[in-house]
Amino acid sequence: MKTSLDIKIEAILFFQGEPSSLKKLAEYTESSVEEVKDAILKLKQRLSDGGVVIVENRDEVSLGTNPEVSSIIEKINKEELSKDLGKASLETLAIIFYKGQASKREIDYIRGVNSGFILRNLLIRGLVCREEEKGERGFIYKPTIELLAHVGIEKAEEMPEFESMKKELEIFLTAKNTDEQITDAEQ
Amino acid sequence: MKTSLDIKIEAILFFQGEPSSLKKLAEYTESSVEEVKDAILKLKQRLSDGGVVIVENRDEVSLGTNPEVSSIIEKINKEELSKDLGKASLETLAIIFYKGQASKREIDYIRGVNSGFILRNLLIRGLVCREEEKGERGFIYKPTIELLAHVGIEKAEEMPEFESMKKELEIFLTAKNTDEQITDAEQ
Amino acid sequence: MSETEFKIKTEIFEGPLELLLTLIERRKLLINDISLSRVADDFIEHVKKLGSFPMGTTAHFILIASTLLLIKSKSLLPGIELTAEEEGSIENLEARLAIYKKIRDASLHIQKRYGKKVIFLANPPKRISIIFSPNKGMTKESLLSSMKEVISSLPQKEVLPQITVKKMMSLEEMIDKLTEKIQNNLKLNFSDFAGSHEKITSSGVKHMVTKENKIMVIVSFLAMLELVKQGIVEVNQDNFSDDISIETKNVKTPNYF
Repeated sequence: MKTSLDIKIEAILFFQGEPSSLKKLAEYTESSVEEVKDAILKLKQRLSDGGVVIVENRDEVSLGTNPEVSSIIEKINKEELSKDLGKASLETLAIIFYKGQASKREIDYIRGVNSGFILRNLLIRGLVCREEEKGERGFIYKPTIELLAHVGIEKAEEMPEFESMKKELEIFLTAKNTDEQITDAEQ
Repeated sequence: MKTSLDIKIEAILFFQGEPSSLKKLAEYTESSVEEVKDAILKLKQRLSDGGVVIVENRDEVSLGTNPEVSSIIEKINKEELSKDLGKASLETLAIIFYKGQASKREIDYIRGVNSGFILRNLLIRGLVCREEEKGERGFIYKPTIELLAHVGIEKAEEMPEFESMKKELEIFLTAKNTDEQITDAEQ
Repeated sequence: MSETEFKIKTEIFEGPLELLLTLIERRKLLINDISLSRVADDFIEHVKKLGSFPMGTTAHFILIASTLLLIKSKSLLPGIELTAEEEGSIENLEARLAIYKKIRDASLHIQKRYGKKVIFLANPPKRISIIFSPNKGMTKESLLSSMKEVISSLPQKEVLPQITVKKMMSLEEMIDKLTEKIQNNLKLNFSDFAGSHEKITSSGVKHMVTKENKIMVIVSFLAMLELVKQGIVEVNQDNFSDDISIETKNVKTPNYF
């Protein structure tokens, strides 16, 4: 019997014990990214109501424990778990989470303050990651699988108001970017 | 919804990633060894034909990858171990070397990003080892004896430019405390 | 509604939008130019205590204050004409405030869930035997150069915003200076007071060359409005583009709205 793709992927994710990109999974299993996506859907169905769940973030997936069991795992866990976030961190996270990705300039503009210190803190906690912005000087910040895991959701869309907030932020920031004068005045 | 025992056990085994005794599982889940045994039987059935299966060894159980996929897993393992370490990994190692030992918290703070997955990879490759931090939740990382021998030193002080590097790190880590006060005020 | 009822005394606000939104919500107002003009005084009151803000954020407060002053002057000085840019910055502040409010509300969704039902990603390595696998060419020297790399990328303290702020006069100082000037000369023009050689419109922010100059004018204007409020001076503007003249006045109680 040929082993089906979802079984292979489940084993790989378990063995690696860290998030894996869809591309890497495709490579390891000698399949296409599309096939991997389908297999993950299938895997997700098979795992539902079990002790292990799949967390998806953009083009990354990871296995994790069922959020319903969280209090037991917390007792076994030997690493510190951050449970509290300040108001400033929460606002910054909300912008990055709902927008999907945001530059420091955009975050500062929405919050009306310099978010550099907060962003560094979130990076250290592993709740956001950053990438260099194409053609710009700054960085782009993105939510990590770790953030979804801390919030206890399997994908971003599970959050209330996800679609509508995303849209509103996009409209607002597009208007801002076209208005160069205002941006300059703020910097 | 009350989570059933087999789900709890599955999550615990997944998270631990190492064999656990039935007694320990009973303790964690506040059930009897008999109940645990029954739940494991149930779990075994549920997991059969998946990528992750139950592995039993006397009175210990663990999760493991399905033997059917062992060839892929072996391939990935080899690739993982022979892959060149990236810049981030080498920097993390350097911090551990020059500090002699470092907590994850210190490493994260110095690098300004979360080092969880990098440390995990260094552990797998036998380059660092860790022990629980006294009085705190978290781990302290040290170079392994093999790596010290490989590099040709016995202790941190033998590293080139040790004193000046150590000083720079200390200055930064001391300044940390004042910074944290500012964040608290801001949050 | 009493003016002093909503004074913010001891709370720390990290940013100007947060303060502004709090002021509006305390009065149970919607976000628009009317509500903004009504909370401008409380906001200014807060800017007066700039020293207690975390370093580096003061400039952000003053920039927002400048837009609030535009809105305020619209209601205070009837007939004032704003440029398209100034009107734009008012609309922009309203939009920013609205989106800030949404983000703040949405952040509660995260707060409610964060750290509660956590999904734990597998942390510990699940390897039965660990095979020592160093990098090729891993030496003392390569570790030293990595260490140097780490040290060179340690974050530097951001000093820029602090410099901007320190160069400015505080609002209190500015009020003292203004009071003194008014006592000495019965009448003076706003642009004399702000110490600029350029023609300033009633809004007090137009045609300024540097940001520092601009902030200076804003602080002056804030101080002036404060004096108007206290009934010490009266502000006159003969034509739209004319300078604002300031006169001492002790007769009438201030009439704001």
